[in-house]
Amino acid sequence: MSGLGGQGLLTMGKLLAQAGSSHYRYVTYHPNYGPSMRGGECECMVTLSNEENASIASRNPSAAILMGAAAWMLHEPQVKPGGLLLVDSSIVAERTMRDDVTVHYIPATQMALELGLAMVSNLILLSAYLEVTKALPIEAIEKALKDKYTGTKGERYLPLDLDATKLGAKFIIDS
Amino acid sequence: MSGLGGQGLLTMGKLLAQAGSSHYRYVTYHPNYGPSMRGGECECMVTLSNEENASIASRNPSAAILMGAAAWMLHEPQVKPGGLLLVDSSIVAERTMRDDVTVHYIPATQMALELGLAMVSNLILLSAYLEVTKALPIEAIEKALKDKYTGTKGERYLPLDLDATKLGAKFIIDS
Amino acid sequence: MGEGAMIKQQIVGKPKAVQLDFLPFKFCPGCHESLVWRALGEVIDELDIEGKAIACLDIGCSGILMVGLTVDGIHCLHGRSTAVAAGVKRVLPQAICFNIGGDGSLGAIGVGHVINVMMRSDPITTIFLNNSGYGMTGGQVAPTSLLGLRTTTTPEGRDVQSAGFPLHLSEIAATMTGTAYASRVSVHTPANYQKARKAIKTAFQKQMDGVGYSIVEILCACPPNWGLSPLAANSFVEEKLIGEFPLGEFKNVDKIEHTFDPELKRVGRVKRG
Amino acid sequence: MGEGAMIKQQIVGKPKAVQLDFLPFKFCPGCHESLVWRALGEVIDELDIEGKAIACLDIGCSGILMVGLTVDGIHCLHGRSTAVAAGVKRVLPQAICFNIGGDGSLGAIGVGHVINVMMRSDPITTIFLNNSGYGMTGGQVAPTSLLGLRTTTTPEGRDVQSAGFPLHLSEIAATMTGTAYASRVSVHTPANYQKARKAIKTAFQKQMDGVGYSIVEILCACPPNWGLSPLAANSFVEEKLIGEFPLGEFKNVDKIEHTFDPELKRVGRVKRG
Amino acid sequence: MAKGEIVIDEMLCQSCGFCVEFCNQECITIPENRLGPKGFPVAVFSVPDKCSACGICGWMCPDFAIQVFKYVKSEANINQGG
Amino acid sequence: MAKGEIVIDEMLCQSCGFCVEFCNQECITIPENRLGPKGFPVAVFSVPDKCSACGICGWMCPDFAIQVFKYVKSEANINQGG
Amino acid sequence: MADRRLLSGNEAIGWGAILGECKAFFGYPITPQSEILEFLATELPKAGGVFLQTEDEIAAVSMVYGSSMTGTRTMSATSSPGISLMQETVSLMAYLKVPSVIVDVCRFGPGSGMAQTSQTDYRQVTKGGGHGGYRCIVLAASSSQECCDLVQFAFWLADRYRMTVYVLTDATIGQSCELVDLKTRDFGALPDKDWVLRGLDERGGNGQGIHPHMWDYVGYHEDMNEKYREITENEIKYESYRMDDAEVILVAYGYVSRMAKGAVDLAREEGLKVGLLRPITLWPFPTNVLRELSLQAHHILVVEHSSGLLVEDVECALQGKVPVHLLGIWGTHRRDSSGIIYPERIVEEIKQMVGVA
Amino acid sequence: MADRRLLSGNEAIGWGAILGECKAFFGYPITPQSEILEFLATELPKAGGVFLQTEDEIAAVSMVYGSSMTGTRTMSATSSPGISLMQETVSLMAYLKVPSVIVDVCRFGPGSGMAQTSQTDYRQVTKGGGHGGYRCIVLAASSSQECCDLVQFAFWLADRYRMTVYVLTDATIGQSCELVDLKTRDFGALPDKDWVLRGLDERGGNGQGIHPHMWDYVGYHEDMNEKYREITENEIKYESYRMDDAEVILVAYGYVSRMAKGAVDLAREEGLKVGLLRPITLWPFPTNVLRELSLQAHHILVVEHSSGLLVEDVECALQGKVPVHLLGIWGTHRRDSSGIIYPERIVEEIKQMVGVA
Ligand SMILES: Cc1ncc(C[n+]2csc(CCOP(=O)(O)OP(=O)(O)O)c2C)c(N)n1
Ligand SMILES: Cc1ncc(C[n+]2csc(CCOP(=O)(O)OP(=O)(O)O)c2C)c(N)n1
Ligand code: SF4
Ligand code: SF4
Ligand code: SF4
Ligand code: SF4
Ligand code: SF4
Ligand code: SF4
Ligand SMILES: [Mg+2]
Ligand SMILES: [Mg+2]
Repeated sequence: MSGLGGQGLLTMGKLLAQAGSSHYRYVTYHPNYGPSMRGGECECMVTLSNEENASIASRNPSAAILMGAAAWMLHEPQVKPGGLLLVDSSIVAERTMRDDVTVHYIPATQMALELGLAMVSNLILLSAYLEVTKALPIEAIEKALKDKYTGTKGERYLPLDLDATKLGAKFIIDS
Repeated sequence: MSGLGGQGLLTMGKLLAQAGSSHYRYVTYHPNYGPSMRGGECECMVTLSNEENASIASRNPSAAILMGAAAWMLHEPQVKPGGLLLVDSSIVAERTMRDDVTVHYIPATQMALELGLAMVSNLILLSAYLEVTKALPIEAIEKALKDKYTGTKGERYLPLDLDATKLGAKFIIDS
Repeated sequence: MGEGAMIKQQIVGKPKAVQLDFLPFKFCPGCHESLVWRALGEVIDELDIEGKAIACLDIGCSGILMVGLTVDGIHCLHGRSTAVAAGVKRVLPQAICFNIGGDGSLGAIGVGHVINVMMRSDPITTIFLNNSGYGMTGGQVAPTSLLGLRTTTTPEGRDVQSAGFPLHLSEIAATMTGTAYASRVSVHTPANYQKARKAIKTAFQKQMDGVGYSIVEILCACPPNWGLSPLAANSFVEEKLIGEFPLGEFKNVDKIEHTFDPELKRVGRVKRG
Repeated sequence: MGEGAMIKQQIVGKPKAVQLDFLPFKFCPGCHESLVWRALGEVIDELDIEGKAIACLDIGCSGILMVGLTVDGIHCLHGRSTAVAAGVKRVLPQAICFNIGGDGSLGAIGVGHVINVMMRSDPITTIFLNNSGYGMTGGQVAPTSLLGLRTTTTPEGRDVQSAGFPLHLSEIAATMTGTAYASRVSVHTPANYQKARKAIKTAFQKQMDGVGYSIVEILCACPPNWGLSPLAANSFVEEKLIGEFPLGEFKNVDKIEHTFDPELKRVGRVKRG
Repeated sequence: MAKGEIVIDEMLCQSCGFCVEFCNQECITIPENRLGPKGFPVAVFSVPDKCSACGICGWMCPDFAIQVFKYVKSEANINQGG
Repeated sequence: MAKGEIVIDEMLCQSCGFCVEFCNQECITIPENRLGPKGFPVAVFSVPDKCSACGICGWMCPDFAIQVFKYVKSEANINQGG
Repeated sequence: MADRRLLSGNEAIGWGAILGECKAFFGYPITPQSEILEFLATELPKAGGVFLQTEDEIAAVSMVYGSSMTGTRTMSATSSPGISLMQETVSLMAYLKVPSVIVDVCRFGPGSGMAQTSQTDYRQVTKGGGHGGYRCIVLAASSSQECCDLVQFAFWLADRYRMTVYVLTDATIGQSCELVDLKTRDFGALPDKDWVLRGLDERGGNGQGIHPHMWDYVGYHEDMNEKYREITENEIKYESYRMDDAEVILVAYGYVSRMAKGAVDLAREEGLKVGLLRPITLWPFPTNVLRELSLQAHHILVVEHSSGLLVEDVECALQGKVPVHLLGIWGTHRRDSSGIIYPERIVEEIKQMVGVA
Repeated sequence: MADRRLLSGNEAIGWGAILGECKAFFGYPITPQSEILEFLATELPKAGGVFLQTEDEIAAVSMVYGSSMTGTRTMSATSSPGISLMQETVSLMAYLKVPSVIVDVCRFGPGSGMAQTSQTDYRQVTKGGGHGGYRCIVLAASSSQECCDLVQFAFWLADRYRMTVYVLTDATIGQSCELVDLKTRDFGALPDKDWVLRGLDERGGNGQGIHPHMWDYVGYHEDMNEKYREITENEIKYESYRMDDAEVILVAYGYVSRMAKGAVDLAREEGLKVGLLRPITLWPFPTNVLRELSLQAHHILVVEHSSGLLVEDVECALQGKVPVHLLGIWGTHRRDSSGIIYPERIVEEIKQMVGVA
């Protein structure tokens, strides 16, 4: 799985990896930044597996969460046949031509804004991903969030965060 | 030719090379210092030739001017069979056992002191060398000395220097 | 007032010397370093030296702006912009050479070069951005970080034991004979911004007049690394930074006086000549 | 006076901490750096710190003495002795760490480290040998060379244009908060020698008391590179060098006062913890 | 008092709030409920009438997002002004 | 005035002349016509009678070539002195 | 029970230092190394060690030198330009036989380059970037686990051979997170540090002269050669992956070796007999191992994120006996500095090489 | 008429700079390079150039960089530890394709080492001591004449290929004096310096972005490889001495090659068929020339004043086809740092090698 683009993406990946750590024997989280150091593109890739991960990352992931136009261009064609595409449709206008992948267009940023915090769009997408793939129970992410933010400045956003994780899953269930 | 040891040795070699420059097509002057940077051993080697000097220096020179005990130990055995040894006998007490070299023991430092300046012992030895080998006319050295010191602080020593160059040659002629 | 038709005239925009095509610059919201670049652009416009200015850009957030101005810019390694500028100035004395760098570049790794250009009185201008930390690498302690300030490498706050006392480069500059001009300014209010602009202009003027070395230290807010909002960071400059780093002109001379002892010309070892 | 038998008692000899087997040292006749080593030896004897002293020796004529004292000595690269001493002190706080180097080592290539140990207030002691030039490499210009002095790289005499103004490191040291002690002394007369010895002792004492950084700048004659006889070089210190580099204590404090702003502990970006 | 007008480039605005803070005339706001083209609220010239063309917002904007204009009589020398 | 004596190590003396210069009692000279073991003139304790055991020549010798001794009464504390 | 945590390579290096009894760290921030610094700023003091952010990399390595001279296990970490700045002192430490561990989280070079991943420092660390023709042992990590373990091993090697040991990683390894077993490793007994300088009170003697080898420089160089020979005999480390029947052999290290492993698996799925040789010690280089492989392999494909540096050593080892191909930086998935060499790209290259299009 | 003077290698380098139109020199004293500095302090200003003694080697090379960026022919000179300090900026100049000439008068390393002659910097200068895997051309001079000529050639190459060119000598070459014909050499036309930065008034444009290769890093590395290939094809220089029927081939550079030449003559006098191959460009290395020689030679003897560095490239070139022997630092006539490898010692080694004792 891989994403690319705006804010909170690396946090999302790290969270997934952290949450996955107690459910899988091998977990790899691989971030990658674009050449301009601030405000540029970035992406990350998470591998959860019970067999040793030979590779750190793959050009053809089995799922991709895409949060930007550039990300779309680069990764939409790369997802493995039979794979999964989750797209933030508030940002990405494109529609796939491929018929060998499952796609969900989720207006995550819009939904996040409605929730009151644009930054949680990543969690909406992440929970949607988990709902589709069942790679991890949503609770694992909730736990990871709590572990991460309890006792820090971020704590005040926790309720919002938790709401967001519900919203994503709900979107999938509803759709 | 090669020397080793105390004061003025490198100057002597450089002077010889300089003087040789107008008499030979190829001239090489090669200085070498010991590991301690001040007051340590030093030596130099001058090659005057009309054929291109393949090598910069040689372990077995055809003549050696030796001004120190360590120099004696190292170089006395190295001089080519048929070669020449000039030794400052005010400093070096040893006598050679070799019968395949010509040796001159010259109390150069003593002679220089008598002249009034210990520092000119090098010139005494150098002129002795030239007198024996006729590698260059003594005048060439005198000219080189004048070129070097005229108009500098060293000028006041020039007369002494010139005396010293006479003394060395005289010693050989007299002996 | 008369009755004539009103026309709309632009009074503030992008300085001519700022390259529009490189906007947006990649500074964080509320970063003061960007304001410094505006001030530089304005001064370059004012002095009309666009054609003669050469910027030596250190590594740090300011280095991002390499191509932010329409002047020739030389990309320098971390800490070396001062030496590079001095080198350029030696071979191109007519150029207006300035270097710009942060408190890491010029206060830590490159401070030796700064001391030595001051010593040599190289007629270049240094724009020294003091943001109390390392911006580009993500908030580590700098020589100028305030005592007590938390940084990623002084997680309990900067303490003397581990990281010493804030460095006052402008004050050092003022003690050096070779310095023509040294001042510390800020850009956190409109009035201060104008003073900063004036200081930069004076510094360039010293260079153009061949007086000697000039340096302008500019206090800059770095909101993300201070963990503050842009406005809070802006106030922090006023409330805390200026306390440690008082603003002002520390040196401003029109000529550096000096005398030679003619006797000395006869002392010393010379190899030739 | 009584009538008792007279016995002969040694009152001056080699300090205990000077290694006899390394004599003769390889300094030129009349070199003052050797006197500095005597003074150091005497102070080490006096404070009885032979067992705890660690000398970090820079490259330069003084570095020759690496093994001149019977204390542990660390051979350092040119300009780095200050940083090495700071490193040693961090892991061995009970040691008396000092570094010793010339005006090339500490004023040119290594001045960045000097500024930074002052900034950090590392409790080490620097012995800074100012001989107005580069001794070991044969008389090139140093940051401290007098204006007008002929050197092998300023054959017409040091002029501002090519080599700037003499560097006053002790004065800079005095402006730095982290400095506990800074003084400039000479060894060119018996009285000055005694003052130099006292200054070194005070500097070590600051270190032992944990006050902060200390530095003793010592004016040293370098006869061959000044093209002077030992005695003329000795007088040159009095007549010329002291004119540019006034002797005196520039800073001497028993405690470096400082306050933390407790509010700052809440400002700043922290990665973890 | 001179009459002014500013233009804010929403692609450049990073929402730092400096213009809001430093405009004496309180002409500028950053409405929380309106998103700029890059997904966050941006500065808006919301009270244009009071603008005195002082120029401050223009030069205090770290992102070169503001242009300041002044209305001058057509006879006036074009280069007087700021 | 105390009575002193100095010993000059001729292997260490480099003939700088500091001892000659700084001895108030003018006890030391460097005779030009006498060479030390390394081939140049060295310092000589030529006027021993006047030596006051002040110690100055000892500590001003850059080459550790001089030891200074003082004649003290045998009762005297060995460690008083210099 | 093993403590198993999700750690980035950089954090794992910090843990390796702590488990390896490192008691002093001197360093300067630089992307992509800064997390090591930040980790140790917090954690090393807790473990009783000294942490100092220095004024630059030269000061850092100078302090490493001073601290190591007292017998303290000391480390620094930096990234490529910082390694360049350290060369003079690394050379000094080689000269004086001072143990030290230096981590290079390689970024893109040359020059200021870019902060992203690359393997462009290969020649600098393996050939001794400083003057004087010395050698350093170079350990190349390819996972967070290995970061943690190799740092510990590096301290052991440094003490064993009294020299600088580099641990080489890259931005990818440094920033990627994997689960790591935090374990203290034991590599055997070490010689006494009878050469340390801690003041006469603590430990005898004025050991260090200005030029310890002044009077026998030749002997010094002979000693070095002997030491290097010993290391070459005893310390070569590498990993073979699915090599038994491999006809195509990939050679890669660091993050790229992980991609190559992935490629081996992918290629095997398609029936290609591919294996991987991963040098762990880049110096000493597994020359003989490679030379033996040349008997079995039809093709050698070196994959590295650079313009071709490792490939020189491979070619030299193989002495022209098997054709050596290179998939270099042009194998990355983007042309800007954020490109990565993915397993799929390696498989493509293999197919092209063996003629299966 | 040619101006023929007795010059040390160091002075000859200074003359080479002046004849080569060098207009700026930035350097820092270090034995055995200081005479270059001192010579140029006097002579360069007379020739209309800028001379500056900087605060250290890093400042020196930074100023070389700045000055070269303006299109000025600029040089620095130093000795081994100074070369180490310059590596970060040398790497930067490789990155930005800035021409420059740097002279290394090699002293004994590693570390502070000793100021006497040696050839211990071989790996540093030929393999690119800095980070990033760049290359510099390395010209090794073996006489005062060559010092003068190669510096001029170095400036030409630097401008031609926009890169750093090292001129490598050693304390022996630097301090020995020989007669030199002072002649300006012409090496042909050069491309326009359209990339220089001198302010917009003097020369167009803001050429230099922060990361000129930011958007095509791969392309940058491909370009570099292409350039290096071109240089390897066109610029290899070497001297063959009495090679026609040689069965024993000596390989040596710098001062040692002169001793080897002497040894060839001595050996030939004794009827031994010995020749010398002297690489003048150490990079690009005359690999193919050597490879061809292996058809004719029975023995190769590499002679170098180091523990064995050049020998690695020779072995690599010969691919195991001829036995390669090494006479290294142990061939010097003294065990302290003042030892020299004399021709007679080389002849002894040859005899032992071929079994004529
Ligand atoms: C030799 C070297 N070391 C470290 C770095 C990493 N680095 C880049 S910018 C920087 C410091 C930035 O701080 P500062 O100079 O204060 O500039 P700011 O970003 O705060 O404006 C560092 C350490 C580098 N590029 N090169
Ligand atoms: C990196 C490096 N550059 C240059 C040198 C050469 N070098 C040795 S000592 C020295 C300077 C000596 O001057 P100073 O520090 O003033 O000491 P002094 O000999 O005058 O006491 C220099 C430049 C060196 N050893 N290392
Ligand atoms: S990190 Fe700080 S200095 Fe850098 S751009 Fe952001 S606010 Fe400005
Ligand atoms: S060169 Fe100068 S500093 Fe060095 S030993 Fe001689 S007199 Fe002393
Ligand atoms: S020009 Fe002045 S009055 Fe007008 S909006 Fe800007 S700050 Fe306010
Ligand atoms: S000052 Fe500029 S960037 Fe900041 S809010 Fe106003 S318009 Fe936006
Ligand atoms: S002071 Fe010492 S070295 Fe100088 S002359 Fe006297 S005894 Fe000799
Ligand atoms: S001890 Fe005093 S009086 Fe005696 S010789 Fe020495 S300086 Fe003169
Ligand atoms: Mg900063
Ligand atoms: Mg000095």
